[in-house]
Amino acid sequence: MDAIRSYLQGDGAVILPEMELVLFGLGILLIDFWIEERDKYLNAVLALAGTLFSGGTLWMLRGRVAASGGVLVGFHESAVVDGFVLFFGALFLASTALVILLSVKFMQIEKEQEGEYYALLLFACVGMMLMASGVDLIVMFLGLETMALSFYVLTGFLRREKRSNEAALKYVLLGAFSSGILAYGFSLLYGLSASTNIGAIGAALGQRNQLVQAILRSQQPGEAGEQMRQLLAARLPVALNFDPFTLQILPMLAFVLVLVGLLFKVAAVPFHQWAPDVYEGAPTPVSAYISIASKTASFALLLRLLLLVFASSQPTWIYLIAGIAIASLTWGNLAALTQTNIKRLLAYSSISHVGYILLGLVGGNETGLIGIAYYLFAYVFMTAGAFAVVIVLRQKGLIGEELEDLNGLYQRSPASAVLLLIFMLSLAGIPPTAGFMGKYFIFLSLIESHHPLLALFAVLYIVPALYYYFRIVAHAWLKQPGEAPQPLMTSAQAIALGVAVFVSLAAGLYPEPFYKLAKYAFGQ
Amino acid sequence: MDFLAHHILSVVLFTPLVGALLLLFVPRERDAVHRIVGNLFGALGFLVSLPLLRWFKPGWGGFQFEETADWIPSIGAKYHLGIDGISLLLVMLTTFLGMIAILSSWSAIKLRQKEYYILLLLLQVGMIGVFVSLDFFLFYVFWEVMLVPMYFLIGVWGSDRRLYAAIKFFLYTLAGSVVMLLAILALYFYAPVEPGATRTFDIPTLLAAAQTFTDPLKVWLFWGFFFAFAIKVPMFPFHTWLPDAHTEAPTAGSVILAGVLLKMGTYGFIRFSLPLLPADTAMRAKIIHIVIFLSLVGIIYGAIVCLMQKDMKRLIAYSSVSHLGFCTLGIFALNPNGLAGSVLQQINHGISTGALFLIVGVLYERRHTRLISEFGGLATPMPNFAAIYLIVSLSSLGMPLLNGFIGEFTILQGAFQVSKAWAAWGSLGVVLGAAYLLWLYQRVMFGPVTQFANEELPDLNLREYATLVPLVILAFWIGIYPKPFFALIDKPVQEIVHRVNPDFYKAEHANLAAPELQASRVQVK
Amino acid sequence: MLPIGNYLFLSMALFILGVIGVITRRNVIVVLMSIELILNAVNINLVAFSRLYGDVAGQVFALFIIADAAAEAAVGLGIIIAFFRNHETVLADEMDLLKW
Amino acid sequence: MTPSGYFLDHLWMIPLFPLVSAALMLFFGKQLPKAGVNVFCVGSVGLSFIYALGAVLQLLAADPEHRVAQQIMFEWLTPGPMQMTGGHLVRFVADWGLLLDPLSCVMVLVVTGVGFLIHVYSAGYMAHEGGYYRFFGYMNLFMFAMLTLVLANNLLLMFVGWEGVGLCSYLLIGFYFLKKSASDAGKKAFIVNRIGDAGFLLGLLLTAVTLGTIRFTSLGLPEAGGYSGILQSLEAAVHAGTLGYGAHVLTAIGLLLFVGAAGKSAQIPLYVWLPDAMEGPTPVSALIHAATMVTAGVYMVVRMNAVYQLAPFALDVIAVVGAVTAIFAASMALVQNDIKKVLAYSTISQLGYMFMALGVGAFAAGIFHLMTHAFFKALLFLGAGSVIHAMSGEQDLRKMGGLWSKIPKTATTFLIATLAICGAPPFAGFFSKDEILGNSFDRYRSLWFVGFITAGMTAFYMFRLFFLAFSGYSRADEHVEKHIHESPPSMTVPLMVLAGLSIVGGWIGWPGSLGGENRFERFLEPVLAGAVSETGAVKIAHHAKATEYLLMLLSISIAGAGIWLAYEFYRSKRIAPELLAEKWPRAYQLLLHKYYVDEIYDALIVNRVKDLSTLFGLFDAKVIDGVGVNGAGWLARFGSRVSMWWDKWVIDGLLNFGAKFLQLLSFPVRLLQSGMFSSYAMVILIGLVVLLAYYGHHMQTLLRGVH
Amino acid sequence: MLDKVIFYFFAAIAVSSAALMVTRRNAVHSAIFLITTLLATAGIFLQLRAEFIFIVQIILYVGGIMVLFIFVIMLVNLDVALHQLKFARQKWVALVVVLALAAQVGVMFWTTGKMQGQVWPGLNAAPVGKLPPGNAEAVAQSLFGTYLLPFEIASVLLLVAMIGAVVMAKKRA
Repeated sequence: MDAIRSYLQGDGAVILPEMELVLFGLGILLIDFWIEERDKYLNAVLALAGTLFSGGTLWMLRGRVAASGGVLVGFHESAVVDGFVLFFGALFLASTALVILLSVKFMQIEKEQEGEYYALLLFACVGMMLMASGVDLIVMFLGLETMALSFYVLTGFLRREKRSNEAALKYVLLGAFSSGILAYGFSLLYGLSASTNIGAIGAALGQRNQLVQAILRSQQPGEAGEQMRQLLAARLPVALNFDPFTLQILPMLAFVLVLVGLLFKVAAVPFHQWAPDVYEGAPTPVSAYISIASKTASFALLLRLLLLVFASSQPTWIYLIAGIAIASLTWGNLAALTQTNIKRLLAYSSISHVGYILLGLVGGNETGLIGIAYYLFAYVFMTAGAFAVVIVLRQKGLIGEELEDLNGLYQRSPASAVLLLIFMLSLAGIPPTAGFMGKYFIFLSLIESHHPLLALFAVLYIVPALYYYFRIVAHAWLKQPGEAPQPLMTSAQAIALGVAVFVSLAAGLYPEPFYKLAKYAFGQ
Repeated sequence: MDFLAHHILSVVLFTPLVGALLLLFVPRERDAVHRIVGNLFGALGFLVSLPLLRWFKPGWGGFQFEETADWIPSIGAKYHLGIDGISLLLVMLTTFLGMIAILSSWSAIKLRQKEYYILLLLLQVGMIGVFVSLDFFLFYVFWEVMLVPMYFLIGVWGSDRRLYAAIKFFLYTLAGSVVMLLAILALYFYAPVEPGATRTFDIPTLLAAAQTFTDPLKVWLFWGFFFAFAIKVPMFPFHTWLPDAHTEAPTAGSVILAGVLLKMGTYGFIRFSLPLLPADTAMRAKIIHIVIFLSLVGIIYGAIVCLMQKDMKRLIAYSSVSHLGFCTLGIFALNPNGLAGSVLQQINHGISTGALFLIVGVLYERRHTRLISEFGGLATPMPNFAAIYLIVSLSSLGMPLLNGFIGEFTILQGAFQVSKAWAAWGSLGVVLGAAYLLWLYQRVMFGPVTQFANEELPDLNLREYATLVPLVILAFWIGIYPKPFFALIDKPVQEIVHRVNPDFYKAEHANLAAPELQASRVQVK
Repeated sequence: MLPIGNYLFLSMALFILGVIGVITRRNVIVVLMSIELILNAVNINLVAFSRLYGDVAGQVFALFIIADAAAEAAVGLGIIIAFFRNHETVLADEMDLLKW
Repeated sequence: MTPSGYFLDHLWMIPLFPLVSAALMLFFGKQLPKAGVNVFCVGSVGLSFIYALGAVLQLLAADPEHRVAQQIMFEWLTPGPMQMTGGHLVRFVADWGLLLDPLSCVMVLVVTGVGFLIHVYSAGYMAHEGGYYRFFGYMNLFMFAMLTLVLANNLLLMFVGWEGVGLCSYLLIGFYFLKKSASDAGKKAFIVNRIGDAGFLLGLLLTAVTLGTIRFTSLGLPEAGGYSGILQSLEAAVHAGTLGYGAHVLTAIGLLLFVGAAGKSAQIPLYVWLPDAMEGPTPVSALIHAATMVTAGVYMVVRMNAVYQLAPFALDVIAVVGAVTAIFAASMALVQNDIKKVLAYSTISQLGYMFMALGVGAFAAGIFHLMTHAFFKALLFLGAGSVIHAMSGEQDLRKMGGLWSKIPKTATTFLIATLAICGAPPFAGFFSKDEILGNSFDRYRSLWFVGFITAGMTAFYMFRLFFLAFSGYSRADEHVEKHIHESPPSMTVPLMVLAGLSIVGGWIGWPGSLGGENRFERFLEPVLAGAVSETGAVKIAHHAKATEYLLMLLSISIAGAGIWLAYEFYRSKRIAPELLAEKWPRAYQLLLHKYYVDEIYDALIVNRVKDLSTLFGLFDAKVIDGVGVNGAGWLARFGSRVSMWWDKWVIDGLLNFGAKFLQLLSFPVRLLQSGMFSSYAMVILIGLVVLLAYYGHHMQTLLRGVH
Repeated sequence: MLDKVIFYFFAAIAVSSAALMVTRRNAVHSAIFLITTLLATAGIFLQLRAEFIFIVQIILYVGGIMVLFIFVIMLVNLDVALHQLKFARQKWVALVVVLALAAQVGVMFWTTGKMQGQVWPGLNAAPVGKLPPGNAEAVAQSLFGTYLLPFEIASVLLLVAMIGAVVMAKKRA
């Protein structure tokens, strides 16, 4: 007992929330054997309890994190708990909880209310939390894979659905391919620093970068160059013969490989193509989960890597990121214009959101990071809300994924129509909603970092975005209802929608606490 | 009472919101209740704004009735309200037209009344908010918030091409406003701030800070704001949303759209764009020339396009392009006459064009068409209507003793002081204005009754009088005794001119030293 | 041990061949195998670096990569089987329900 | 001794009476019986006349140099400080103020007096028309506007009246709104007037920025120093040397204001509306389009005489325009067959006379002619109305004839008026016309000659009219023939009063050469003194008496010649007009079609504006729904190209092309999002390659300086 | 010298059989060639003195994963696939892109490799001369010391894989 307690006081604390989730997952797998078909919802209850429990633990950890100077380190510096982890962890747990709430009725209709489903949801969450808390390449990679594998399976969970099969197959093949690329990049990173700890890798790359700068300085004519030449000759004579570019080649290669691997996971153009297909084919709650949680987690990982490992070469890669961001914005918005399937449309829209978030990275200053956190936060809830409305539409005998299915939603269910409107406004970034505040910080950071043209691009893309979001709204509000039945909202769905809409509005109307939260994520 | 005195602007701002919330709880089937509550709060909104007029001190500079509360302290956004004479007039216009617009919907709207009144009231909140905000963040929020109800008003209760018109309206204005957002952010960021202090969104502070910016930066910011306001106004090349939106919107929507919404653009020009004009004379002249050119093109182009319209509402919509061209012309004349005239003309346009849309609404309600060719000879069955319509037309075309003339004349006077050519081109618009409005009037009202359906049209009923007569009275009031209106805007206008065009007051070297002139020289602070 | 470049080129060759397999083969099982090939290339890198530095971390990493490869293969094959049951094919370009 | 008295203190009541009555009519007239309408409307104008008379008498009681009464009721337009041309800031104010001086005395009496008579006449004439109350409402409104115009103490308030009379003219011309030609004519009048008004406004603004005020004078105000007037400012400027005789800015003001005057007073090129305006009821033509409103331009120019006296070029322009208009309109009147059209052209021609007078600097003569013209032209129109009344609405001269015995009162009065307009002594027209011709002879001989010829033409066409209508045999339909009857007393009494005025009205200006003392000119002298006394270049050197007699003789003889010619053509029929017409068919057609000016205007301006409107509309329509412009001409093609461009780039295109555009957009998406796994993987790979290449290149640029 | 011979031998086998794996029409053949590649790689691991990985490679990969593959290949219909095109339509474009990638990466490795005397962790550093004996022991130390957390995660990962495989492969209920 003491051993357990001391473990929990020490290393164990770092992964306590994850452990709880795993335990709950295993518990679900166990009790699933015993419960009757009609009581299967208990799986969901247990899963929800798991997220809440884990969330509670996360909340408790907050004090310990503060007590130990802002960061808890464990497992030989391979995992940490800090504001970043708490923020993202809470976000993952929240999205998992939302998805669980949304899944109950949906999976019942699909007749797939199984323990494995909920267990996989929890395991995916474990993976994501590890992605956020890992500071070791191996931990990160395994966390990513845990999440990814869970998602592959969840996507294909409707085994009788052809589209679900296909989506899962595409997802697993492409996902594994991108993981391979990522792993190749990781291997190079290891080769560059002889360590898998990202702090050490970052330091090694930083040193290399310093040397490159020194060499460049020494090549300049004049006094400063001369001084630097002498310094180098004294410290590291061989460096005088180095070509600075050659020194940076391998970090560059590693960077690009890692970036591609992760951009695939966040579905940035041109690595996005799996997303619409998978969103469409997957069970809708899973689409929501992939859309909100997987993306957020991958961003957490990307942020850790870019800000810790590749920080030294930041000025060189922001243009790369900016290009990807603009491509994502353009392509996402362009493609979304013509979609008729709501899930696909949301997929493309989420691609354009990735563009905005990446622009925050381009800004790169404090505002930009807060903006990313705020944006992701808002994104989770508003996207979850949007998917939730689609899920509410799903009835026996009605798939409810096409725009036409929304027709006259206002007459059929005013409440869901109003909610849908709020989510769409938030997604489009119209104040006073959370989506606007997220965009606000991103734009501000772009201006602060003197990228007015990028900012202009970014704001103008709100316009086509609004067009397709309001196509959804127009279908729901302005068209006459057809034969479609009245959607019935279960209480679980109502709770999920309530939470989503509360956050979407509160974070827009009174952003102060949310701003503090976002700031906390980056250590203030 | 004390509370009211200190929070009068908040009260004005949120009274319609209270109405909207109240309506939320009225069951859907109780249409009569919705109507009554909607109208009640429309009227109440106007009533609570009346004390503003009484308590406002025209002689004081700066903003009055200021209210400040923290909102998002971390980024320096505050809940900061306040008005000067210009915004006072616009707020009054908003509450007044709002009341009338709501009243005009009494029998015109039969579908989804609950939502209709809620949206109209929400729209009121947004518009008043824009005029009373003294914090950029708050301003922007209201600016955008107001788009949504308008979208639905057009989209749900509009006519045939409503979906198209609604989204077009939304996209156009949104395109402008997002660019404005950037400009606001840049203003926010570049404004000097003491180290350690939070930046601020306070409008007076930022505009004062903008004076210290370099000229190129100012120019960029200017165009950023310009784009948004030009779309809203709408100025010439950005006007194509307007005819569609106006045409498809329900009557009340058109009234509000023309009466108030467009003024947000001109208000923005006055409040935000002018202080951002660069100090360098050449640069400034270039900008002003572009803007004036667009205004003049708008005046003439709008008027000419009116001549070929077949749809009454479309015609009136285009006439707005022309009238608003006058407003921008006055603003960018950068002298007290031009500005004062422009502000007054904004009010006038709200009154006249609002009334014109009401008039079309009256016809539409009776005949369900807006095509000019469907009418003719209506003066016979509807003589009283004919009279009011005539007065409104005359007010719109700038007949002396009616409001339009006062505004147009003062604007032309302002423009004339800067460039005689501007005034000359502007006066061409006056000529054309008479042409299209009278032609419209002739085609609709004169001649024998050509259509069977028009023979027995009932004349105005009491409610329609109630919507139109106040506007007519106001039109006469401003036309005959505009002094109180000028008194309200005199101070802010002078302040603006002092800030953006100090040369106006400097250029006082005497070369025409008539003692009589000396005696009537204005005492300027 | 040979100069590290040799191992790098070897791993690159396997990586490239794996990539070729992924993007050209129609049979999804072969695609999955090609991905295994890529992961194998990664392992060569890791082990070579591990040898270079005399640091065992690379080998541990490689170990986990193998575990991951196994897991991916299991899930991937499972999905392939499910797919095959519904579609009666394992050809990549016959997955075309989801597009645009 | 400054003038004062009850009537002077209550000047504002003069326009108020008709206004109140008009409001009453327009709001409640429908409920009133006809008699009530008569009492209110005719009575209100009568009251105005009495008040005006009282005020004038009280003014006359004062010394000639103090005959100015001015009242500022409230400050009307106060838009803040205005910058004058020199950089001065002045507080621009337009008062709501009334000014009564000798000039406005004349006008106010003419307007209320003749107006009153016409109102009385209308009560008879309109007795059987529908919309009786509406008619009188408009008429009273017109009286209000006209009185505001003449009593205004500043240009802007004058503009109020100016526009107001235009509006009433529009309403009254279009009184028979069921008739399209009537409402068209009304609209045409308004719009053409508006063109002039634009000029007026610009002139007004130029005055304001040049002189810092638009008040005519500060005389008659309690503290004259605080309120500058145009006259005083001009004096000051001339003394200070900033403005002088012939200053360009004054010329500009003069010309711009004259554009306004040309519009209102139907001068070339803006005269086209007046003939059409005859669509209105005949009393309207008498009141508005003969006696009062159309002379507003003349009045305004005289009002601004201080400026004009310093702007010789502007005066020359006015003179020439006036002269050309006079002869041009007279020539068109020669062949018109519509009784009212003849009179309309005659009005234009007479107005031309007046402007010619102003142009040569004979302001008093112009006003004098204005007054006499009001008498006899009103009489002519009313007489014509009576004729039309008798002929059951027939207006075509070719279908009249032989009315002399059937409607003797009308005929007699008509003859008097005809003689007056021809300038036969000692009728009113003789004195005023002679004054004008004499003055122009001194200034420009050529102008005199034009006027001289015009006088002959006037005599000819007026007597042609007279002979065609009243002499010979009746050419009317039998049906009409039976109903011919003399008009009721309410119509004939005004005729007789006006006839009396047409005879004696000119006597107050009995010229010195004929033993009189030309009181009229002396009366007006204080107003016409100008800003500077020595700018006499415009003033006419007094000519020898002999010349004067000669001129008089000449004009009498040319009138006689005209009358004789008309007699030969239409009474004795010794010369057949048809033969002439056949001999010079082109000339005849040209005259008959009024030189095709309307057609030319239509072709040059009206239709072009409409085309432009269509084009612009298409431009917008093009933007909106992408329909091709199949317009003619390069402009249309250009417009279409522009709008195509517009389509592409503006959100409209995005929306409007609708399906097609979206298809276009979806094409690349469809191409890439093929659903094919392999292609997805390859896109990832391409992305990788591109990123690597870009990043490598970027790095190389950074680190090696390679581009 | 021996190192060289061993390396080149295994490298040649690995590359050539990998190429064959990619190009064989029959999936079973591909699988066989993949096994060969994996075995050759194992040889290279051995050459690098990573005995533990060598064993894991052979047992887990060749013994476990590849059996799974072959099993699945047998399960799905083999005959049809034999008569179908083996490559996607885009193969030529694909080849160009892949060659471009190969060229990029190759040039990168090549230029880096040419640079001599790099002193910190990186390429061309002289290999550590002598490794401590007992590779398996070292790996274990590391695995249960520094990398305990990944080890724990790996268990979850494999659990997920197991559940996934079961869920996917089980026949519908």
